[in-house]
Parts: sequence; C-alpha cells; structure tokens
Amino acid sequence: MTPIFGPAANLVAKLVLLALGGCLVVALFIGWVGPSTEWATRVGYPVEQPVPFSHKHHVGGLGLDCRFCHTTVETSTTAGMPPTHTCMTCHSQLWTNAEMLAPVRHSLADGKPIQWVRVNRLPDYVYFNHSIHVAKGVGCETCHGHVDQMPLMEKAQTLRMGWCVDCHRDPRPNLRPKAAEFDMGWQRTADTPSGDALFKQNHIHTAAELTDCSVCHR
Amino acid sequence: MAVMEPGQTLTTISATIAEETLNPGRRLWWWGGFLIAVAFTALFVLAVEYLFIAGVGIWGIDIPVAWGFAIANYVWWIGIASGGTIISALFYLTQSEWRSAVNRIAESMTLFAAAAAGIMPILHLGRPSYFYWLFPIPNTMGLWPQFRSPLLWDFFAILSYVTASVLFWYLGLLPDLALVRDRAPTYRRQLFYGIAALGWTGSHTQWRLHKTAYGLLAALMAPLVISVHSIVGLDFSGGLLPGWHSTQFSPFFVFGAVLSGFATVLLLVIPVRRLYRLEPYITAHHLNLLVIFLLLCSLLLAYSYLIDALLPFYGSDRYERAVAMHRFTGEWAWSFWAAVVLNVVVPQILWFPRLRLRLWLVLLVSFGVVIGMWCERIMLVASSLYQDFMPSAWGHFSGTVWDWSTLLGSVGMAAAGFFLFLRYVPVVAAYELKELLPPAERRG
Amino acid sequence: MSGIAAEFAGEAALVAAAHRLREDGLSRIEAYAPYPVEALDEILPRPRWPLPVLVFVAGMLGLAGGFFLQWYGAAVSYPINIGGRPLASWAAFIPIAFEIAVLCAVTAGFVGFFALARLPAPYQPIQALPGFERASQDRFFLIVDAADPRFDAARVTSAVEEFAPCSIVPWPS
Amino acid sequence: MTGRFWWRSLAERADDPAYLAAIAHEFPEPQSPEGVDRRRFLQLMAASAALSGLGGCSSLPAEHVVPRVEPLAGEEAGVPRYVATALVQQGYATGAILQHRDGRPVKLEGNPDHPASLGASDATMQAAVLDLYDPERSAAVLSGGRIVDWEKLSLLLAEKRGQWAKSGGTGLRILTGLVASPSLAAQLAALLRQYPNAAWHQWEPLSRDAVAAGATLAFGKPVEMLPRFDKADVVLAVESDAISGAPGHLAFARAFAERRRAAETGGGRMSRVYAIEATPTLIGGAADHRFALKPAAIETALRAIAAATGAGPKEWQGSDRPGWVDAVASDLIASKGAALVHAGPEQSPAIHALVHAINRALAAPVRYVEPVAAAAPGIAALTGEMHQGKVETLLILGGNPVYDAPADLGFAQALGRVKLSVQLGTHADETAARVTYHVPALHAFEDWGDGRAFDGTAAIVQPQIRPLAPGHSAAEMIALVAGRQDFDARKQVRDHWRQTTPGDFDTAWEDWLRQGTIPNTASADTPVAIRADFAAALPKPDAASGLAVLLRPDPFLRDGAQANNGWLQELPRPLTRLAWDNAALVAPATAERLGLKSEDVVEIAADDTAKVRLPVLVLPGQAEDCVTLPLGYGRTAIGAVGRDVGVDVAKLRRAERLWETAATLHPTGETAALSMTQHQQDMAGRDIVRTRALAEAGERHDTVAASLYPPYKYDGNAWGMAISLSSCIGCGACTAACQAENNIPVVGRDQVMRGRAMHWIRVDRYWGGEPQAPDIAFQPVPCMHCEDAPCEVVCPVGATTHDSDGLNVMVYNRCVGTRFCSNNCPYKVRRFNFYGYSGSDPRPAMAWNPDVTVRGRGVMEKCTYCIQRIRETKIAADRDDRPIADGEIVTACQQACPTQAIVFGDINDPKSAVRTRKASALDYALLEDLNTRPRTTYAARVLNRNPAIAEG
Repeated sequence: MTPIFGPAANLVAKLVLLALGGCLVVALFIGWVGPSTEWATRVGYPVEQPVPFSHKHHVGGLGLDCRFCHTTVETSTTAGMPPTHTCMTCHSQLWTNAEMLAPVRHSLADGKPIQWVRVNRLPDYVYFNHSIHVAKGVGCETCHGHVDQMPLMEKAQTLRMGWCVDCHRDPRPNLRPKAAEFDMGWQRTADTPSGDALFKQNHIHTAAELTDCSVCHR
Repeated sequence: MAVMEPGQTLTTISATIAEETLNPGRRLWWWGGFLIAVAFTALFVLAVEYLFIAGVGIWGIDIPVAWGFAIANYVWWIGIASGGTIISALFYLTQSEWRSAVNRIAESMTLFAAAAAGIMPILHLGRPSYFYWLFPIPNTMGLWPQFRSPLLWDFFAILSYVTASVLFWYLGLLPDLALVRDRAPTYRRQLFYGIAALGWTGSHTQWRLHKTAYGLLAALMAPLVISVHSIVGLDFSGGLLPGWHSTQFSPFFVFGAVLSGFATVLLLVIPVRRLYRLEPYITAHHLNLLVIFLLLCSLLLAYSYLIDALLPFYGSDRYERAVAMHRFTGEWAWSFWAAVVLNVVVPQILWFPRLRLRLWLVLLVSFGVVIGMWCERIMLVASSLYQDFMPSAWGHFSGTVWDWSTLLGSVGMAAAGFFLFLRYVPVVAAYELKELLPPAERRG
Repeated sequence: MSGIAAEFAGEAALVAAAHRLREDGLSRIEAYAPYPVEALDEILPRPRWPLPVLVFVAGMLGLAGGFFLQWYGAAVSYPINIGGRPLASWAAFIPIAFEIAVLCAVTAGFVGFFALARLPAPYQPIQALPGFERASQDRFFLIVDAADPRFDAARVTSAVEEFAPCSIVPWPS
Repeated sequence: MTGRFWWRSLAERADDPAYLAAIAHEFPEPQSPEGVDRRRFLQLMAASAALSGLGGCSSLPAEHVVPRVEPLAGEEAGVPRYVATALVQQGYATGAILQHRDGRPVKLEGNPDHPASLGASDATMQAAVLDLYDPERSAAVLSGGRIVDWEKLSLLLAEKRGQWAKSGGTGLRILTGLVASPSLAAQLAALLRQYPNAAWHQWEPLSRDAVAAGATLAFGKPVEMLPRFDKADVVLAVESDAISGAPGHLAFARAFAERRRAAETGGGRMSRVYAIEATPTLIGGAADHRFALKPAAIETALRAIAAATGAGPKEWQGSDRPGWVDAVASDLIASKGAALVHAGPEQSPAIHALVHAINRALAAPVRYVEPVAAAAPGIAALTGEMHQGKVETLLILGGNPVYDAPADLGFAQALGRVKLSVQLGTHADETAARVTYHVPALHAFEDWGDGRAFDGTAAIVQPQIRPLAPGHSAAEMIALVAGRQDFDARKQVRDHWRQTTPGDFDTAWEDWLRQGTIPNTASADTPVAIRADFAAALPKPDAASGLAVLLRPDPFLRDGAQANNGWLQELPRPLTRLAWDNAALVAPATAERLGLKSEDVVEIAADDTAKVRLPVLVLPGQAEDCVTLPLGYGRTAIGAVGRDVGVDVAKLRRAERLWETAATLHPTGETAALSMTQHQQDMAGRDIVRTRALAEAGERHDTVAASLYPPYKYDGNAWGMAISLSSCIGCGACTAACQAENNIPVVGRDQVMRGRAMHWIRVDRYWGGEPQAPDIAFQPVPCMHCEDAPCEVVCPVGATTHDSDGLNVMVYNRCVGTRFCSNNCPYKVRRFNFYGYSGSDPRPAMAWNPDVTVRGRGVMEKCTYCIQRIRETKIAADRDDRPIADGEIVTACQQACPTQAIVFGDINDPKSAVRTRKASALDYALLEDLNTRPRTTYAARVLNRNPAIAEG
C-alpha cells in the first residue's frame, strides 16, 4: 500500500498540536492579562470634554481646594459636580471672552446644563459613597490620582471590583490624616500616624465587614 | 447462546464493519430518520432562540416550582447517557465478552445523550450567558464559585464526565478508524480517516499501550459514572425539601440512570442490528443479557421507589408524608404512577425467557422505560416542589408548548448526532470482535 | 528501521515465529496485528511503561489540587459566610475534588497514551510495505530490525520460513 | 501606525449614534412577553441571530454627568429630601411625607405628626406615587375625543360668565366629591354667592351618608363618631371599617393594635373584640369572636343588644336570639365606660342609630365631632334636574359619575341633556367620553391645596414636583367660572388661611409646610344627646328575603378611581387573595346549596337591565345567602393597566340603597379562572400561625436548636425583625410600601396566575376552624434572614451570602438564575424575574428608587430588610463616629404598618425594641424544626375569647 501521508505529515501533525496548544495559551493569556491592560481599563486616557477644563491649572496652578467645586464630597454619596454657577463665580470676572469658555457662558445664558463626559465610571450595580471614604481617611488622590497634573481629566485607577476589594481587605496603606486628604502628592513622613493608628482612630470596620457584599451591592 | 455466530473470520468481520461505513449504499431509512431528527433539531434551535430572546418565563415554571422541564430533561438525559459508560467501562472491567459487540453503539449514544444533558442546565439558567461563572477562573472581581452547592458539584461532574466520555470513546475508536482508513477506496476518505486514525499501525507496542490506557480509563470511568449520578441525586437531596432530602437519592439515581441507559441501548441496538445486518455479532445472547440487566435495574429501582414511598410513613416528618401523599394522589400523581407502571411493573414480563426474545416486545418495554424515566424525573421535580412547607405558598405547575418543544427538540438533536455516528463511524468495535474469535479461527 | 518483514495469515504462526526469533536472541522485533495479540506480551520485549504511575500521580495531584482550589477560594481568597457553614467545609469539597481528580487522571491517561505511543504521526513508513493495509484487517506482520546486534538476514529468513509466512521481503523493499 | 491607534479608533466608535443604537438593542427584551406577535417574533429571532456574534465587541458608550446650571437651595446631590404634604382620599386628608431624590418624589411615608397617619400609611397612599407617574394620565383637554386648546374652553367659559352674571348662574351646576378642603369649600361658597341660582352637589361613590343619617336619627344632627380604641376593653364591630377604610383608620388601627398585643408586652389589658358582619372585614379577622350574619339579622342582634344595655325598649330583645347575643351584651355591660360599638358606612342608618344609642348607654369611649366635610346636596337631586333639562352647564370637578353614579339615576343619559358639560379628571375615563370637554386634572403632588383629617386637623397640600403634564385643578376651574383671571394656586390657599391666622403668617405658613399640619385646627367635641323619640323613629327593619347582594368597596381599588394603578391591582386582597380580579363572594354553605364552586360564572340580576356576570369565589366567613360584589372593577375607559380588569358591579347600585340589593343568582355553566396568589386556604394542620389563649400567653415554649456547625459570631450589629401576629390586621400596607421602596415590578394578571407575583413580603391569610364561622389569621412573610440559610448553600456562584451583621443578602448582579435558592427556601419568599418585568413595568425610569437595583431578567430577588436604608444609616453613623440608635433604621414595611406589627432593629442591642419583642414568651420561629435559625420571628397570635361563648 502507498502511505497516505508523506514524511512531512508527522511534523505537520506536531506543529498543529503545538499550534492548538499555543492558541490555548495565548487565549488564556489574553483572558488573563487583557482585562488589566490600560486600554481595557481606560486608565490614563484623557477624556475630551465640552469645555477643556484643566485640573492641572485649577488645582495645581491656582491651588483650588477640591471641595470648592465638589461640594458634597464630605456629606453625600456623590462628590457633586459644580453647577455652571460655580464656574461663573470666577469667570464672570476672568477670561470673560475666552472662546474656550463659550459653552459655560451659553449654559448660564440658556439655562442648559453642561454635559460633561464621565471619566470615573464605576461598574454597574455598585453603590459608592464618597462621604464615608472621606470621613475614614481615604484621600482623593488615592482613587483619582494626581489630578493636579492632569490637563484633561483621566481615570487613575481601574475601579474594578478586585481593586476596590483589595483596599477594603486592608485599607491601612491608603489612609491619610484628615488634614492631608485633599492634598495632591502627599507623602507619608516620619510624623505621620501609621496606617494602623489611623485605622483604629477612625474606627474602620474589619475586613470581614468591609468585604460584605451589601457594602457595595444593594 | 454464543457471543458470535459461527463462520466469522477476521476477513468477514473487517469487511462487514468497514464496508458499512464506506459503502452504505442508498439507505432510505437513514435519510428519513436523519431528516426527521434534523427537523426536531430545528425545533430545538427555535425553542432555544426564543428562550434567549424572551427568557425562561416562556416555560411553565413559577414560584414554588422554579425547576421544571429543563432539570427533568437534564436528569433524564444524563441517566440515559450512563448506559454506554456502564456497558463499555464497567463490563470491560468485569471482562464480559459480550460487551464488545454493543459497546460502540452504547458509547456513542452516551456522547449524544451527555451532550443533550449538558446543554439543559445552561438553558435552564435565568442568565445563560453567565454560565461560565461556575468555572473557578481568575477574574477582575476576585470572586469564586460557591463550592458547597450541589449544582457546582454537578457542573464539575458533567465537565469530567463529558470530557472523559469523549476521550474514552475516541481511544476505543482509534484502531477501527485505522481499519476504515486502510480499506478506504478514495483518497479523500483515506485522508479523512487517516487524519482521524492519527497514524495507528497496529504495532504490538501500540496495542500494548492501548490496552493499558484503555483499561486505566475504563477503571476511572466506572466510578466516574457512579459519582455523576450520585451527584445528580445530590442536586436534589442536597436541598431540604420534603421529597428531595433523602439519603437514598444517590443510589436511587444510579439505579434509575442505568435502567434508562440499558433501555435506550436496547432501543438503539435492536434496530441497528437489523438494519446493519449485525446479527452475527450482536446475537440473541447479547440481547438476552441486556434485557436481564434491564430487569435487574428495574428491580433495583422498584426497591428505591418502595423505600421512597414508605420511608415517610416510617418516620414522623409530616412534610415528607404530605409530599408522599401528593405523589400518590396529587396533581402530578400521573407522573408517579406512570413511572411505577412503566419502569417497574411492565418490565416484570421480562422474567419469561421466551418473551425476552420477542424483540418488538423488548423494544416496547424499553421505550416504555425511557418514557417512564422521564415521568419519574418530572415527578421528582414537580411533585416535591409544588406543595412544600408553607401551605400559603403552594402552587401549580404545567409545561408550556416551549417546554415540550425543548424536550422533543433535544431528542431530535441527540438522534441527529446518532445518525451521523451511524453513517461515518464503525458501529461495532471490529478489533474487539476479532479478539473474540476462537484461536484457531484467528487467521485471514 | 530496516530489516526483514514477514507476513502471516494467522495469529498462531506470528506468535510462533516471534517466539522462535526471540529464542534466537533477537530483541528488536515488532509485530503488527489487527487486534492485540496477548501471547506476544510475554514474547516481545516488555518496556516499562510509566502510564499507570502517570495516571495515578495526575489523579492524586487533581485530588489535592481540587481540595486546595476549593479551600483557597472559599476560606482564603474571599472568605464569605455561606448559610452559617464553616469556611473550610471540607466534606462539601469532596465531590468536586473527586471529579477533578478523575478528570486529571483520565486526561493524563489519554495524553500519556498518545505521548508514549508517539502519536499522532500520520506518516508511518511501514505502510509502504506491500499488503500492509491488511495489518488492520486480517494479516499479521513481523518486522526484524537489521540494527539488532544478532541480526543475520539469512538466519532470520530461514527461521521465519518455518512458520509458513505468506511472504518474506526485505524491508524497506 | 501603532496598535494603540487602532484600539483608540475602535473606542471612538462608541460615540457613533448608529452604533450606540445598535448595541442598545443588542438583546432586546420584549416589552410584553405574551404580546409578541408572529412578525415581531421573527424579527427578534433574526436580529438575535445576527447579533449573537457581536456580543463580544461592544464597548461602553460614553456617559454624561449633567450638573445644574444654578444650585438649588437646600438640595444636595445624592442626598434625599423629605417634603410634607397631605393626601386627600374620599374627601379626607392624611398627612404624608415624600422622599425626593434629585428633585423627584419617589417614596411616600406617613407623617408622624399628622393625626390621621401617625407615621403609617396604607396601600392606596403608597400607590399615589405611582399615580403621579402614570404615563396614561390625561394630558390634554379633550372634546369629542379630540384634543382642543385650553384657551378655547376658557374663552367659552368666559362667554358663559357673561350670561351667568346676568342670570345669577341659572343652569350652572357644579358636582364635586366630598369637599373637606377649607379653601375649596370657601371658594365654592363664594361662587354660590356670586351666582345665587347656581348649585353645588357632592357625590362620593363610597358614600358615608348612612353614617350621617344614623347620627341624625340618634342625635338629630349629623355628627361623626370617633372611637377611642385605646380606652376600649371590649369592642363590638358591626362590619366596621374602623381599621380598614374609615377616615382616620390608620390612627384607629394603631390604637386598636396596641390593646391587642397587650399580652406580648405585658403592658395593660388586652381588649376583647366581637365582630358581627355579613362579609368578612379586617377587624372581623382580628376579632376574638366573629359572627357572620345577614344584614337583617345584624339589625336584629343590635336591637337585642340595645335592649340588654338599656339603650332600647325591652321588646327589641326578641325571643329567638342566639345565645352569644346575651354573652356579648353582658360583656359590654360589664365593661361599661370601656366598651364601644362601631359600624361601617355600608350599614343602614338604623344600625348606626342603634350603635349610637348603645354607645351612649355604655358611656362608650368615643368622641363626637361636627362633620369635617362641607354639606351639599347629592347626586340624585342633580340628576333629576339634568333629566328635566334644567342644567345647562355642568362642571364635574373630579370624579367619574358615568361609571360610579347609582345606575338607577341614569346619569349618562341625563348628561346628554346638558348643553355644556366639563369634567376635570385624571384619565380619559367613562365620563370624559360623554362630556363636552374633559380637562386633565393635576395630581395632588403637583398642586397646592389643603385638606382636613377625620378629626378636623387641617394640613396644607403642597406640590412635590412641577406638573409632569399640563393639568388643571378644581380651584382653578372655580376661579375661571368666577371670572378671576390671575389665579395662583399657592396664593389661593395662602389667602384663605391668612384670614384665619393671627400674627406672623409667613412664619406660620413655613411651619405648617414643614410639619405637614396646621396646629390647633382639630375639631372640638360636640355635645350630643339621644333623641327622645329615637326608638320610635327608627325605621322598621326589612323583612328578610332571599339572596342579599352586598356591594362593597374593593379593599384597594376602593371606588375604582385608582384602577390604573398596577400596584393596587396586583396587591392581593387581604381576605380573598385575589389580584387583578373581582368575584362574587359566596359562603361555603350557600355555594353548596346552589351547587356552585369557585370560578363558576354566575349571573346576578337585580332586574331585567341590571345584570352582571362574574365568577364565584367561595369565601369562608361570608354570611349565608349573601353575595358580596367588590366595586371598582370593570373600568372600560382608563389606561391600559386598568381597562377591563374584573367586572363592573356598580350597575347594581341604587341611589336609595347603595350597598345592598335583592337579586337573583343563576349559574351560567361557564367557568372563568380567577387570579389568586394563594391557593391553599388553611394551614393543612401545620404549625404555621400559632395561636394561644390569653390565659396561656405567658407560658414559655423554648426549643433548643442544636447544630453540627460551629456558630458564627455576630459581634457588631445583628439585624432582626419581630412580627406581632396579634397586631397584624392583614391590610397589605407593608406589601405596597415594599413594592414602592424596593422597585418591585408589576407583572400583570397573566403572570400572577402563573404564580409569578413579585412581592417580597406577602401577607398570608389562613382560614381555621369551621368554614361557616372560621378563624381568620394573617401572617406577613418577608425573608426570614436565616442564620443557617438553606438558600445560600445551594447557590453555585455565591450570589446569596451572609453579611457580618447576619443579613442574608442577594447580589443580583452575581445571580445566574439557577433558582435552586428558591426551591430550597422553606418559606418560599424568593421571587424570580422570569421575564424582564422591570422593563415592562408601568413605572417610568424617573420613578424608581435610585438606591435599589432595578433587577433584570433572569435573576432572583427577595426581601433585603431594606439593605439600602441599613447601609445609608450605617454610613451616616460611621461618618459621625457614633453607634446606630435603636429605631434609626426603619424598614419600608415597618414604616408603613399602621399597627406597628413589624419591629426591626439590632438584636445585639439589649435595649432595642426588637429585642424586647423577641423576649416575649410568644416569640417563635416559623418552621423552627428546620433549624434555619431565622432572624425574623413571630409573636404568636393571642385570642382573648369570652369563656361564656367559647364554652357555649
């Protein structure tokens, strides 16, 4: 009988096996690593806004406090987006004719709100409360990054469940003294109370309590 | 009765079995059966697609009967699947010679039944697209499946069972694929079966390894199939419902599974034997043994039914008693009595050796058992659920047209697969038959 | 591999021929048959296959891995109170550990078989032997490797011829 | 070009509107699963097949953050605001507080400072929020089915005004419901002064005229009697609505229940309650003794009791009275000064007169006040004039008389003789179709107004939101007729109250708005004395004859005005457990005699024209030879929710006798399925609702629950709930409040019939004892939050787990929908989204509670103990670094419950109310032999039976 396959077939067969195995490995790798890439998490991608508001200028340059605009961050679930009115407290005096600010002026004139594009978008089904995080010593920078260096706002953290839970399991490394919560680029010094001291001082719940499902899902 | 009719040689066995695959001729019965099966498969696809569009609300399930046909179908199918594994693995270990002629048919049936079974739990889900959450795979949520749930045990059991069944089937098939390859008349078929045979030559080295591997797999498959049905039993007895929460469910489910498995094997073997003219290999001896096993399983199941029915009255649990009474007289009593009659009462006629050889009767009894086992599955699901602890929450249940479409469609799907098997794969393990020849006749 | 190929019509002749050659001290012999010929097991050299060990080890690793997976997921990685049950509910972990063990063992057996049998290898030079297609049907072949230190073509041929082979050819022909 | 660029451009596609639209409908959920026609079905199939491969490539579309332009004073984004108002129902006001989220009222609670609410609410109040958002509310002026300009109508009325100015309003008639609004009454009075020849009529379909007539018979003036259940040791309820529908019923129920659970708390004496009634009521369900009597027999019994108590002549005692009458009478007499009788508005004036006489004789703890509502002639007189052609212009300011006026008046035909008829209504209803102009009415939450409660306390009705659709109010219509061009609703109300308020009005006004009541406006007691000729003046009782048909308000739809409210339609009726259906309620013995069983369709005919056909429901506790027909169904013109639900039985009503009619009943041989949420009517001999006699209430029945598992320690808060079965009256307020709070979808009649109602807390009703005189037991069943929860163990993905404070939580987004948890829940409190119910819910997006996940198709859900409220409070407490106070977290069901049957709190807190309740000897766990260790426990129901009757 004539063999059906030539000698190369064995090599082909092994290559095919190798390729199948390789595909599996690559698929697993993509499945594993893919979701953590910056493209997938959108971390570090500046987002275009109707008005190119620069945190770098307002926070880094002018030194405005976060709470000047985000007024409800200490009392509400949401940090609060400033009404057009807040912009105009200064910009009715400064840069009154700047082309860049035309949408702000139109908003005030027409009574139509500015449609900002959301940058920090939590996964669905999560109820996040800003006020409790601020009350317990989590600084803005921990989640929102160095906003004083962002000409356009960008996401600083993945905001994924795994990331949230990491901190909820042990918030100590991310705790700051009250006075430093709204600072950017804050560094722990020798005088800073330890994370553990802050944890105790702020009466933060145990990891078991902080990782209860209903802490975030209702 | 012999395991093979006299006059068979290596040559005749090779020719008969390979030629059935290579030169089947014009077979109207095959086309007719296949097209009907495909039509039912289309019904299945339709039912599933509408299910995905509209949700499980299209079925008759409700609160309290939150499980319905999908689970009953699943348990039914997985039970049927057991037949092939028991015959090919358990009887391999007991060195029962007669299994060789029917194990391929039985194992192939197992594959398609297990596939039909494996689909059901996914269809059953309220959100089927998230079924993969049952895999313990790393995820951005840092979450794990809940390992204490019998459903997760079941998930792993099915995963292992389906995988192992496919591997076992393929391992056993390999030498026969080589046989077909070596007789293939055209290059295309040579190529097809050549690739499938993966270079099997029949060297003694290969045979020795094959035997070791096959034996090992058989030794693993036997406890696996028992564990699968035990775990299916735990899907129910792991709950606290009266009518489910019973320590005998695991063996009970194994008995039921094997009964339906044997019945299905008979249901397939008898016509295939006739249509493929396999009478020399699948002799009256085979059928007689299969029927005796069917009868044995029927008796085991009868024992389980008896315990299940009587235990509530031995104990003092009022809820168990109530459910037992619902089973006997409630709105799903028909399913209980159908199960008793079809699975236990009717098969008793097989005590008569002469009746065991009336093939149409055996077919009828087997068909009755297959139906009866489905009745038992739906009885276990519905009659335990519709009236449980809180009288205020008692409800009703009945299947909708979509429930029935899914059931019938799944039968069509499995049948279509089986028809393809009949067409493209040697239906009997030729090399195993050859081993059965007396030493003197082992020559070409 | 090259040497002498003999084709037999029956199992008995094959076994006898193989037996004879082994008695002659030849060890590099391979037989081809349409079904496993048990008698050859004792005659042809028996390699020590690690397959059962492989399957056992894979099964045990699967069992241990299964337990570890469940314990790690339920009690270490994200411990959650489920219905008041202990975090490490070892009894409830048995079924999955068992299933994973069986899955690992079966997969190891399957993969191990192919690895040890050096399959898939669709190209098999032996198939070039005339009439070899019947090796899977109704004929039996014996190949003696010329590389055997005690190989002597004439002696082998005469020894085999005693058993009435259908043909004896040098191989590759 | 880098890979990065390629990724970016894909992401930018996310802004392409066509692409967004495509993925938004990637997996369309059918709006009404049953209503998918073949064509649509095939489209969906094709679309899903085409898109099935696309699932993986969708990326999130951009989401916008939209702040305000100008900040709103007092508003903080994400923080709820609470605004007081009052809800006027059947003329009477009940105080309410609305929770606002980002400017939208989403949840109503009772106003604790308002005497008619005391913080509680009922199902119809809860449902008012849904009424506000009803997308099918009328939104345009209609004439002959066409939309016309409001201007056209106002011009027309202006033209009319000229004629009326000359004629003094001849031919002008105004029809309203009961008016207890001081400002509106004043406005109407002023209008009548302006047009002396005009007239104002009142029509309230659930008329309380018999109450007033009874008082007139007894006292010579129409006073209102307010029972003081807190002071009543013995109560005789004569088909009383005191705790179910009467003005002030929430307050009455509170006081009633406090005395009923005296044995639980060990404080005070438990009251004893007798009920005599033809059809079961909630107070009958709560009673220690309940006697089902035909209406005629009720009067006979009351006359006998009157005679025994000295309120009537001795000959009233009768000779063939049943033994219990004497026992009841002597019990009442024995508690003289602390015994009271109360009768429902459907009882005849004679019965009310007898009740008053007995109460006076017993020195009963009741108050008498002047009627709260203004008096005006009724609808019968108006219809008579309309028939005579004397009515040229008719303004129907609210109400739907074509549907609900007594059938014998022929209102619809009479309307045809009115030249200009204008109806102000919430929906394009039956009346709207027959008037010349239909004007859309504002919802009470969109308008200014005022109202008085049952005790006279006034409250300001303040708008909660800008009108969602253009609409008008009765005050505006009257102002238009009066010719006032500058109508301003707020000014109108303020001007009215300014006249009666000394001092700084603006400060007072702000206080009223904040508190929700106007202080010191409650009515003073009015002196009454029984008329000397009372006994003689009493009309002779009817001779008992044949079958009595009783027309009764549906417990939730009431007169049917709220029929387009899905929450009310789907809320199972307390006694029948029917939802989306009404039925002819027949006693078991009567059904047997007539050869009827439930779901047999019968024809009930009062005469040749007044016939109704509807299915029978055999109802234990119903008096023999009485058929009760619930009103409020069979609406033919209203939104899609309420249209053709049930059967309209109002056509059997007579102006003379609104509540009862003699009729014949014929089986038709047909059957019609009833949509019911509970199929098993008794406890099947199981220990579900435990009942104990008062004497044994203090005995402890402790069980030791062993477990193989080491117990979890709950060191922090440990939330638990205690439900008092002696207090629960079965009103269903908890279920309605839960539905509103927890975004529970409405599933519709078909799904209810398939056993898929979604309520998280159901109120089970069991019949016990003899079917003719059954015990009625109610049991609210929310999730038990078992510590050893069977549901959690069987979930393969851990979608239901335990919290550190012992809550059994359900993580919807983790749920894959295996439904094993529901199977394994012995209490069957879990609910499953078989379809995408929230997608087809009548509630628009803005009306959902933003703190609670709106569940999608295929996930399980259940009671969470209002986890959103727990978490909100916990965060607030943690923020302030303080412990959570007892009572700081109130679940929605607890908050609504008029009887305080439900208490929630921390069982680790030794002083908490819930701990105190659970310490009672009556406390038990449902199905406790299953050892699930529920956090929700019940206090066994205590009955204070009269030994004289129990033994007899």
